[in-house]
Amino acid sequence: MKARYFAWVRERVGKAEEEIDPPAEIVTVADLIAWLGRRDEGYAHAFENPKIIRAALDRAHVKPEAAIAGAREIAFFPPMTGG
Amino acid sequence: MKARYFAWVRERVGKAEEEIDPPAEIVTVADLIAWLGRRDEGYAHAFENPKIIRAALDRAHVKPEAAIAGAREIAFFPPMTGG
Amino acid sequence: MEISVQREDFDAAAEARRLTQGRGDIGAVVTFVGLCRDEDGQLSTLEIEHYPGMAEGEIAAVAAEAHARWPLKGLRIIHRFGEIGPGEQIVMVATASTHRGAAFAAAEFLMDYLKARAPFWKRARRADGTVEGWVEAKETDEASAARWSRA
Amino acid sequence: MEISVQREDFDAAAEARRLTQGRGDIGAVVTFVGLCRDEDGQLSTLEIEHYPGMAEGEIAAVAAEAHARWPLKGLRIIHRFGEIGPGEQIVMVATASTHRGAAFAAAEFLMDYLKARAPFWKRARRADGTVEGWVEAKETDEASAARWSRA
Repeated sequence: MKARYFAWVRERVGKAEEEIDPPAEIVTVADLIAWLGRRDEGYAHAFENPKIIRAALDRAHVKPEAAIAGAREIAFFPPMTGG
Repeated sequence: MKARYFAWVRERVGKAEEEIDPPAEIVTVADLIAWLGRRDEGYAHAFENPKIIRAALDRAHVKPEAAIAGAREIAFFPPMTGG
Repeated sequence: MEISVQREDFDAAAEARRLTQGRGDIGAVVTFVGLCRDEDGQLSTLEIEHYPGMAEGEIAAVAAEAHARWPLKGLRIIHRFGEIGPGEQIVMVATASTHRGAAFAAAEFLMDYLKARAPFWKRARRADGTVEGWVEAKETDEASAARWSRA
Repeated sequence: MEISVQREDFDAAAEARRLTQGRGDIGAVVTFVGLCRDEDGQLSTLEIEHYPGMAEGEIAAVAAEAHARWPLKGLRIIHRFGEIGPGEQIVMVATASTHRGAAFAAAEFLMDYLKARAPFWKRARRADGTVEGWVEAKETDEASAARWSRA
């Protein structure tokens, strides 16, 4: 699946998007955040506080408990500050 | 004092303004409405339902209990429909 | 100039723009424009009568109250009188503030209070030439104004 | 066209006018414009990042919700991204309805929901050249959106 990062999540991870292939035991969005956070220092910094990370599956907001199975695109970003 | 009439109060009374000189026993706005209502058919029609008549003393909204003493101008009109 | 009571039409956009021109401290502008509806083609013109002097005074009092309640950076109110055709503008209120909450609340307050306090009366002339009665005040307007009263 | 997510500035007045043009059934138009504040001269530009595709989708969902809740005769939303200078427009929402209550409520709802749901992020560049951190979301914005939830 494609992972996309925005705002300071993007800056800390060091890229705007990438293909990821999480193992089968990564079931939920929260699992994926924890898995990504173990990748390297940048990811660890980006995902150090999972509570403030927002996620979207195929461009719809989802909660940490949401299952990622079947999604083609997952995005991670800070709370929105538009408007 | 000058009396001014607006909207359908003006139409029923038949004039936009006039000088009035109510007797001393006419103390409040409500007294004045009752007194004017006894003048002729037009006034009676204008003031037949005192509850829906609004009044202003010297261009400030007042209640029926307000004393008219000292006022230079009193206006009578229906509930406002501006905006 | 904050308040105008006038016969002429107005440029609501230019008025709203004037509130922010050359300023960097405004984050939110809310503009309300009230228009004359054609009542499904039945309406020819709306005649708006007003009480000169008192109308300006009451609108000024309402504006002062809005300034006292919200941190406004600017405010503009225009209310027309005379003959107004279907689709034409009747009234505008524009409010400017740092944040949107104050701008929205003040604009809505101003409209509710204008309806309840400003001495204007509307009468409809129908497309078939007959004059309709005076527009009746709505109880909902009284209620809208009442919700701003402080306990 | 109800919704635009664009880099270019917009003419809020022309957009609002377009909602009423040639119509006699609209009694109220509310226009909100959100502007970039200069933060007492400290701000050079605001950079707005967005999630293309999702931004349009979320705004469309918010607009659909507004149509479902209020009897709107028209609606227009524009949100910019990219570099925005002090005093420039960032966002606009315009709502048209028969009566003012619906137009006001829908406009405020749209802004609250845009803030809470549309994927945009702001970063400030200071006049002295340094880049400030990303603007933090305010708890009051969450609260503003939450007050529209139905029980």
